[in-house]
Amino acid sequence: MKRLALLIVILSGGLLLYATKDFPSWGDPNSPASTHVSPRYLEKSLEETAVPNVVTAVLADYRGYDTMFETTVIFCAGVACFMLLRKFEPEERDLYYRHIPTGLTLHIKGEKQIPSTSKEFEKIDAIWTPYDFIINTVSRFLVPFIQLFALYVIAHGHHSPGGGFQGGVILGASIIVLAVAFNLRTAVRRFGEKIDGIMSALGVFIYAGVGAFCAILGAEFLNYRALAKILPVGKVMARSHGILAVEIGVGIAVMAVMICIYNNVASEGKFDEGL
Amino acid sequence: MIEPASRESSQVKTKWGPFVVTFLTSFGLWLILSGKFDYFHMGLGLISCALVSIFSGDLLFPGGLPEGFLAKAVGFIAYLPWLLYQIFLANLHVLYLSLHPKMLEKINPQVIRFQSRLKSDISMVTFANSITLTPGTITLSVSVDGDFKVHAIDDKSAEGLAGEMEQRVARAFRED
Amino acid sequence: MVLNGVVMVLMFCGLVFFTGGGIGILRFPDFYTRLHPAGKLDTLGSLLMMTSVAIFNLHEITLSNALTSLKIMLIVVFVFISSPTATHAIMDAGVRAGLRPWEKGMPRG
Amino acid sequence: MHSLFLYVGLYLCFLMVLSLYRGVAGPTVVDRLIGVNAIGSKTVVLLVLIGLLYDRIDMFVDIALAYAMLNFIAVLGASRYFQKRKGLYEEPPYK
Repeated sequence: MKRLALLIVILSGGLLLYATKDFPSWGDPNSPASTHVSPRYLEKSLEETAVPNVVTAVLADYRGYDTMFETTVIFCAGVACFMLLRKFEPEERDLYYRHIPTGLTLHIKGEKQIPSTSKEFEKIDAIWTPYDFIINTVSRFLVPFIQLFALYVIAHGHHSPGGGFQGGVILGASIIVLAVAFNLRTAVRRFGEKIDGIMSALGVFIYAGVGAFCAILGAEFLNYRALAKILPVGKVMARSHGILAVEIGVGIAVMAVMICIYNNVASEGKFDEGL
Repeated sequence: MIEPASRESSQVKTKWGPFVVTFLTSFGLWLILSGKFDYFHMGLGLISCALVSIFSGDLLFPGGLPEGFLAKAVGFIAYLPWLLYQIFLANLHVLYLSLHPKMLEKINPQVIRFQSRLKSDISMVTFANSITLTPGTITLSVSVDGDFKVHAIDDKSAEGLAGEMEQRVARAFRED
Repeated sequence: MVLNGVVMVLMFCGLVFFTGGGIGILRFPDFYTRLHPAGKLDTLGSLLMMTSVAIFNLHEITLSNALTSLKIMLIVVFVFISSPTATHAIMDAGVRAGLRPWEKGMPRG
Repeated sequence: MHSLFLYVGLYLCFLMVLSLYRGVAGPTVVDRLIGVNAIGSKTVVLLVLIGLLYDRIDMFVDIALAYAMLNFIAVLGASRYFQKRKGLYEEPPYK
């Protein structure tokens, strides 16, 4: 069976390689991909949108609908993950607590719980990754700077190879580091499930809201030029700022959905102990 | 009548200290990252740094600012050149080992335990990561009260462990 | 010219360390000893290579070039904080899984 | 200088293949993790070198920084995962 699989993989790989021979050569100016609409984007995008990065201009402005529904697809993925995996009934199981001053571990059978208000006891995981001092401290120190870098990536989508999707992923990863290095409970305490759900919807809402706002101001849906009526800038710069607003929405949605998917998959939907 | 006021002011100080330090550090970092000094991007930077400081200022300093924060930071920076030199020596040693034709006879892996006298989190983590980076040793585990377990690759690096490096870390973080 | 010489020397040193790391990962007898070249040599190798690139980037000194070089050094700082931690995490996983360390006289694992 | 960078990059790729051997053949999961981590740390350097080759180093530095971060997170997550789920012995136990 393994050999058959290997044979199939090699065959299909060979076929794909054979098919690449028919592609236009790399950077060919006469290829179909670079004849129709691309030259116009390349020539006009800077003067029309004041965005030096053509990819960002195409993604968030010329093809705004496309990106909006991509964001919606990501949102749907998060919702699907939540619907399929999240369990709400508590299971009967053994509980473990750490007594913080002495470091002793308590094992409680059945449903009894030490109230979570007690400062001396900390609930710990049953399949238990022990407290690791070095990893905890280092990730604690790195998280703010990872977040700052993520915000930089979102804010400089116009000038660098960044944007909402990339920045959102890094922002989500910064919370996931907390969940990995400490435990899921720490991460959820810091960025709760409810906020997470609201944020993932809010991201999509910001994107669609900017579009609808343009429509209210009298232009087409997602035509950011209309924003010039309320912003103290010209029509070209209004397009640039519109792209930024949209990118922020994408970033928020991607971050929240990443965290939602991680939490649900890692804890099998129980949200008590992860990874 | 004077006492409550002074206590309140000290509380305010501990509350705002982490925020201010995180904000300043992250704004310095933003200036390096961004490289655009117009009002628009600086404004975005201010907003981002404020968000980061609000959300994770307490991650950086969980119990408020430590005492003598600036002195410790300066001490840490002064510790770095010596560490770099040690890292260089250590790497030459490991390089020699890994390219030596009779490497299996040269090495003698062993696990060493010792008790450190460092107290604070950050000094112990600095010490542990310095051990990992230098002479043929990697930290296996550290307990909160300073019980170090270290894996050493040969006798020479096992002997030279701790000692000077621990003293220097202690001096850098004002703990001796 | 001097600048180019410095860049070349640094880059060569970095490559030597990287090579040592790559060979060490293959040659050392067990998991624990393999981590030594992987954790250390790669860190110093990337420090030297990144420094050489940062110096080369300063061939004409402008603000943006200087900022880019600073960013490259920022990567180095990040690697220096994160690499020992990652090494420690991998080693911790091995210890918890109960891998026995290699001792003198045992066959290669 | 550019051809120098090109050859250095190629040599780095060769070293990655060396580390990949450990990633494919390593007797335990943690050995594979070492190989992957070694490849990741070389990739960061390679990205900066590619930036020099394309003369767009200011862009590739951002990518390299992001890659360094994600590499750290990935290794951390994988090691913590195998530590917890004890998925180490997919092969016969280590002797």
